[in-house]
Amino acid sequence: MNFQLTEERQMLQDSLRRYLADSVSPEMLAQATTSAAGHSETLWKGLAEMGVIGALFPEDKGGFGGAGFDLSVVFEEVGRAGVFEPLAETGILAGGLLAELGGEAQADRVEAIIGGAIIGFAHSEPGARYDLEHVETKAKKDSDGWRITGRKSLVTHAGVAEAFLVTARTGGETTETDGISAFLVPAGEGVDIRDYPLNGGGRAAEVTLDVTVPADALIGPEGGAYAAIERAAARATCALCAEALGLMETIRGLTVDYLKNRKQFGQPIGKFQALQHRMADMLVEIEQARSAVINLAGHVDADRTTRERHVSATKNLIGRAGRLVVEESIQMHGGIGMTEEYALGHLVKRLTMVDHRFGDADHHLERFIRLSAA
Amino acid sequence: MNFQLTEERQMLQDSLRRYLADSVSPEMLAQATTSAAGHSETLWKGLAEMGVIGALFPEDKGGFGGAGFDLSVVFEEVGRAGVFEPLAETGILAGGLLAELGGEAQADRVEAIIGGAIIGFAHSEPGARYDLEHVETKAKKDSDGWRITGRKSLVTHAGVAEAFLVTARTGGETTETDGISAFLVPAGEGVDIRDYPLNGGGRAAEVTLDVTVPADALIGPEGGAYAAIERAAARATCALCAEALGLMETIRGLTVDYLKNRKQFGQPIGKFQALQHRMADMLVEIEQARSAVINLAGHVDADRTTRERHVSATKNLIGRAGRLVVEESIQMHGGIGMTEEYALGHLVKRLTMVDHRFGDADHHLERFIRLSAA
Amino acid sequence: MDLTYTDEQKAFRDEVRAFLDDKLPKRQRDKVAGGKRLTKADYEEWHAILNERGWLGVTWPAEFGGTGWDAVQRHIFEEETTRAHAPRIVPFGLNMLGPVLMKFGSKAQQDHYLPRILNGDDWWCQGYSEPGAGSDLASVKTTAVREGDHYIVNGQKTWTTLGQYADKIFCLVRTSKEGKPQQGISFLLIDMDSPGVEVRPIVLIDGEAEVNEVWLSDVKVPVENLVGEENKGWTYAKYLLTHERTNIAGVGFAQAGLENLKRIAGLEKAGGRPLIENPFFAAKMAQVEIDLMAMATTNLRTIAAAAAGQAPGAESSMLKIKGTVIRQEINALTRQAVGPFAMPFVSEALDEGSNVEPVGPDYALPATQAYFNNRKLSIYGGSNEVQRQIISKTILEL
Amino acid sequence: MDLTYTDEQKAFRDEVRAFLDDKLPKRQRDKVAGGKRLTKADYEEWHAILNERGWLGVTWPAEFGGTGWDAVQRHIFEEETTRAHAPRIVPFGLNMLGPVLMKFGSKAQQDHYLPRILNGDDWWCQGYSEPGAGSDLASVKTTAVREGDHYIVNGQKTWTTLGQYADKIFCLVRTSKEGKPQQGISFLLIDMDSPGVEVRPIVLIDGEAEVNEVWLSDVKVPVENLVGEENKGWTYAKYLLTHERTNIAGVGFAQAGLENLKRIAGLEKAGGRPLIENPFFAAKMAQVEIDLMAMATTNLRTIAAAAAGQAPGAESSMLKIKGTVIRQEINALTRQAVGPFAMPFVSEALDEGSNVEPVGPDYALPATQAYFNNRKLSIYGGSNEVQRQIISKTILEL
Repeated sequence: MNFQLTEERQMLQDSLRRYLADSVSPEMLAQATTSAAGHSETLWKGLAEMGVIGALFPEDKGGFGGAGFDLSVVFEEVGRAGVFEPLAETGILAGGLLAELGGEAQADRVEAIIGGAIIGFAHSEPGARYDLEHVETKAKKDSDGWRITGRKSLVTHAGVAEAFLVTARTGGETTETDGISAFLVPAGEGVDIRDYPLNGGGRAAEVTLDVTVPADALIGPEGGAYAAIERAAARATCALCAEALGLMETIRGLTVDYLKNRKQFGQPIGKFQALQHRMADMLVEIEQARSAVINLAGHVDADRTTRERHVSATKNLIGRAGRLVVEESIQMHGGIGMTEEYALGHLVKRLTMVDHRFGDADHHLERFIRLSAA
Repeated sequence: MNFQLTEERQMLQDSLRRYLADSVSPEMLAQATTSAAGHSETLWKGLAEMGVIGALFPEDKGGFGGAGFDLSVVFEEVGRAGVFEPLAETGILAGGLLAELGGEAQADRVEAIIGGAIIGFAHSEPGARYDLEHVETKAKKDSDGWRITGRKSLVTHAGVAEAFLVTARTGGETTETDGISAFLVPAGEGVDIRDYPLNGGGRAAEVTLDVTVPADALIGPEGGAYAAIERAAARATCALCAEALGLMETIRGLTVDYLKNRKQFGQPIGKFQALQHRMADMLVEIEQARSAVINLAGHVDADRTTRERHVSATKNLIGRAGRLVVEESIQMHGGIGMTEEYALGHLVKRLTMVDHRFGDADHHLERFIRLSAA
Repeated sequence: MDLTYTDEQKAFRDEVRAFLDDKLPKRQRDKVAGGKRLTKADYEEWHAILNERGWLGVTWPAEFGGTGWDAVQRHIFEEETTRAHAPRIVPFGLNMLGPVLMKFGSKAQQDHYLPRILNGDDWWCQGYSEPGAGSDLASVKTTAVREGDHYIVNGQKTWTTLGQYADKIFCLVRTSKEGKPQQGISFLLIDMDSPGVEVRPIVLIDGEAEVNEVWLSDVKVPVENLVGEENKGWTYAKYLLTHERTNIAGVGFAQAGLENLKRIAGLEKAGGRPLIENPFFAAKMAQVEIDLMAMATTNLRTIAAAAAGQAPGAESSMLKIKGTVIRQEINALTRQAVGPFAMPFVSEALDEGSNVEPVGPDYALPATQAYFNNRKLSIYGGSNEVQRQIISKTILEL
Repeated sequence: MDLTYTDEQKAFRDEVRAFLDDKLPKRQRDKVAGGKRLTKADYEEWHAILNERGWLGVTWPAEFGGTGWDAVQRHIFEEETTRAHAPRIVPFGLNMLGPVLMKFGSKAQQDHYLPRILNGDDWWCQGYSEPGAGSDLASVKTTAVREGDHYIVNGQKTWTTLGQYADKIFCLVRTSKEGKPQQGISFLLIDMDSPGVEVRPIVLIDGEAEVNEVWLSDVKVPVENLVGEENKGWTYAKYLLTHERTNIAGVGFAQAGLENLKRIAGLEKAGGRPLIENPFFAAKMAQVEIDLMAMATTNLRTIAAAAAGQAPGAESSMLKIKGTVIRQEINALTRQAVGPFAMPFVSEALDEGSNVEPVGPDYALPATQAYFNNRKLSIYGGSNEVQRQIISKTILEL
């Protein structure tokens, strides 16, 4: 039993934290959010150069990390800084699946990803809500390769992706786990993108596919990609939860500072006991969130039931703690906490949106019960 | 729209409050609780003489009240004083059913009840939990009348009842609403009573029935008593919720007094803002409880869906508010709040037990959803 | 005890319903129901419709051109207009300044301003809050120095709702630094066209700019624009706040919000079933509905007391707390209900006549915006913390 | 980062399990699991079994006859004994006084008292709290006045757990009224057989009498019973409280409670189905289980830090709050689970060998009692309010 970071991870954490503290400012985030790219190209380049993308991949895939705690270390810092780079989409989802399912044939592409190439993950669909196995998009073999038709929804960072890891059904019914395949589809003709900004920063797109790709665009076994998708989603959820934790830490810092500095009725509002106690309760919940992230990070490579039980437990707790932190931090700030200009605004929106990705607290509570009964 | 009590009810409230304030003390309650009778015979006589039992019956049944607001006025005072007399069992359940189903033949008995005769309500059974229609006890017609066999559970004040309104199945399956009949069964041979004290005061019994009663012991239509039982239970639930409100009011008073008088760290603990705010929140919930009781009292005579929807809404809210009031009042008192000797102990136990009668908060939440969808 | 309306009240309700059926433009109804953005013209149109019927001065006595309704009638009107998805009545002139002028204004001020409010000639905004003061209203720093027959006003106001549309602002200003902070405050009416008045929008986290900062730099204000006496403004301000607190529970908004939530939960599918049938979600919805049923009755109790002539006390603090908690919970559930489509922020889709389509269902963005925007409910009008303090002091006497 | 035990730790766990399989009497196991009443003899029997194995001084260094275990081993032992439904180790001599004597007691006191604690010769109880003081420990009013080679002690202690079984009591007493309240306190060992000591039971709302008032009237206490220096008792008292706070999270109790809850929810039927399949109830159980999973890890993080030699800080306050909230929620759900049978109070059914049958299932009364009894968790050992204050001060620096 050991809760210390390894020396390597400690170094990664320190340097990443320093880099982001130096590079990120509210103005810079505001600019990135309104830019056409929907993220900061400078920052992305910087992260790639620091090896942050490589930290998401195991050594045998050309990276130097890839364990749960590598994800949690990186994404806690991402959250702390409030940035919205395509790290999870490219490094964990599309990249992770390419590395796992693609074999030697995709090794170069994984290397490119580690170097900063952006690949989108076009999986979820308009009617799927949070059901990972809900895939209607079809892929049919024809003489030219695969013809893929369908609609993908909320494909984050789609506008800057050079290609997409697209999931499509080569068999089975809409909500079956069997019959889902993965394809690598280049951006461009046949891949229609309607992109838009997101609450909490960054951009995503509705993607309409009507495209033919060569036979070797199939990544992994035909109809058998689901297990790998679920594993990748578990890892992405771990990253997202760690990001939420980082957001909470920064929000906590802003709120405590505010309580210390802001005066009302003749004294700093942090001297009001009712607020002190609520702040203490918030801290207790953030500590719970930290432990929940540790639990998930320590089990992303466990057997399926154990892993997914932790996915759902942690995502549920993060969802609840997140809402508390959002609402209490705004309330303790008062009006200023609701303004777009003040640093809190961006962070609370981002933290709120965590509950709308990969399943909300209730979705995972129900799933936890189901997995526990099994 | 009018939220004033009528003059008659205002008088009833005033005189009942005065009478109970004069007659009831923690010592007296402690004695009643440990007595074999499990209630105070003096108090019961006093209530009957004041006409409190009569207030539970409408004029055409020999009483002078019987509306929802009569129940709520009486039982709020009952709760305020923390007493545990067989008012609801006799006056609303057994008595109410005798009055509704029994017709002229039972008019004398209803008059006796209004005068202070105690009739138990032997309905719920060991496996029923909170399901009103769960009746396994059987009644079979034979040449001598009806032979009733079965087990009844948690029959409150059974030890002092001269007779029981017993429900038994003359047809249908255990959980059907059809086929339930009501019988008047005298205490004595064939009615075996194991009686015991209750958390929160008073006594109840497990009752084993193996008894034959004459043909005219059947009260109301054979197999068709359920609708009346449900109405009586709605009225008893209204009474119980009003009682809970009264308990909350007294607990609130005790807690505010304690906050004012008890000193710690050099000042009255009521000066600590964290406690002030929690006490304010408790008050808000008690106000909600008061409105919930008004809603139910105003709808006990409405059509079935409206009435039962209010039953479930109010009982759910009372269950939640009750738990908050119990836990917060103990917490704000500290250790003294946990002692049997101090007045709070009896009240919080009684209020806790409210959630275990006629369905707990969850039971009624589920029922509210079902009734709302219908 | 009687929970139902009298026959007269029912007749009145029917009259209001008939009026709304007849006069509320469908365009406006759809915009409000759909969470679309309302323009200044929208509000003005609705005010004019109400004024034509004599129903704009809801809280005003008949002698000033108001309805003369009692508290129950006002409640019925409020309930029906909210349910019908009418735009709200912009309260600054009508529910805030109006009552102050009627009680404390000069005859000349009443004759001049009150008809202009009803006719829509002036759009008023509120200059109460200042940066760094929040719920601590008495710490007013904006100064008004008398020079001849003018005051020279300097300072900054904030959280000025819809100030961008306003012609006039009523302000708390400091005219004396002596005594307690409450003692040197005056109540001043200022023309927004005056030189030195500058309005800057504040964008909130829902992306909208409904509030503003108002900067006042050497603004010349004629002394006849002083309401009541100099240095007595705190009395008027408090009177105004009491009026602001009518309908503080927001029962109508909560009921409309709950209806909207149920509609959305019926349309959204989770795990192949309508979300409304999911027991976890249904439980949360039922819980808040039950709370709302009780709160609505608390509200009616307060209204009945007011109609019987009792002054509203700390009950309004209880209504404020529970009312905001309930509305915010409904907002949170609605945001939860829309699922992943809470994420897209396609602001243009909310403009009438915009040809930008929303991403996902059209109710998604309004749901997210309402969640973020209504965090204000527990902050403004005296934060819920201040309300708890009032309860603790005046009811519990702690 | 490694969430699993090392091989050595696993081996140790297996050793503890084997010991419990072998030595924990089934009679005791059943009583604890069934919520039956434990007698003094039960505790003494279990202490003796542990002592024979050398495992009674769990927190003691080997030099004093203790186990010398590190924090992780102590945690494993705690976890396993709780899961096996062993009686708890009565903490007053072993976890409270023992460590104080080792650190501040004289050689003579150590030689005399420590072996007697292990051998069960003395049953100690705690004389800290006084009526009207609660969490404000420094306001000690009980006085000890030096007269020759004795102190004369007068005052009253309260909340003295299992004082009815005790031979000895360690007390905080006031030996000086000068300076701050903390400065004049001394730490005194008193024989319960001394003339002037009177124990009166306090019945709690669960109907049990586990705590007592202890009255001290002109009690003569030899000066050699003073621990450390006069007027330095506050230092020792605080040291003791830090020790009391180990296992403050109560993870083992929570886990055992959750298992019991699941068992009961599997047996109870609601609407014809096992309660455990009711979605509302299942949701609440899952919620608390998820909270417990996280809290168990917070606990391990604190333990790992302690094993690495870091002093426990305000983290223990966070564990105290969350730990008690979780346990109390489990208690509330268990009470809810038993349904109407929460009502009967057939106390005699909890006595071993009593021929009184419980009413309804045998787990019902213990469930209700545990709910009421464990309200104490958030009150004693520094109330949760005091813990929030500590967090606010030491971590948040507000």
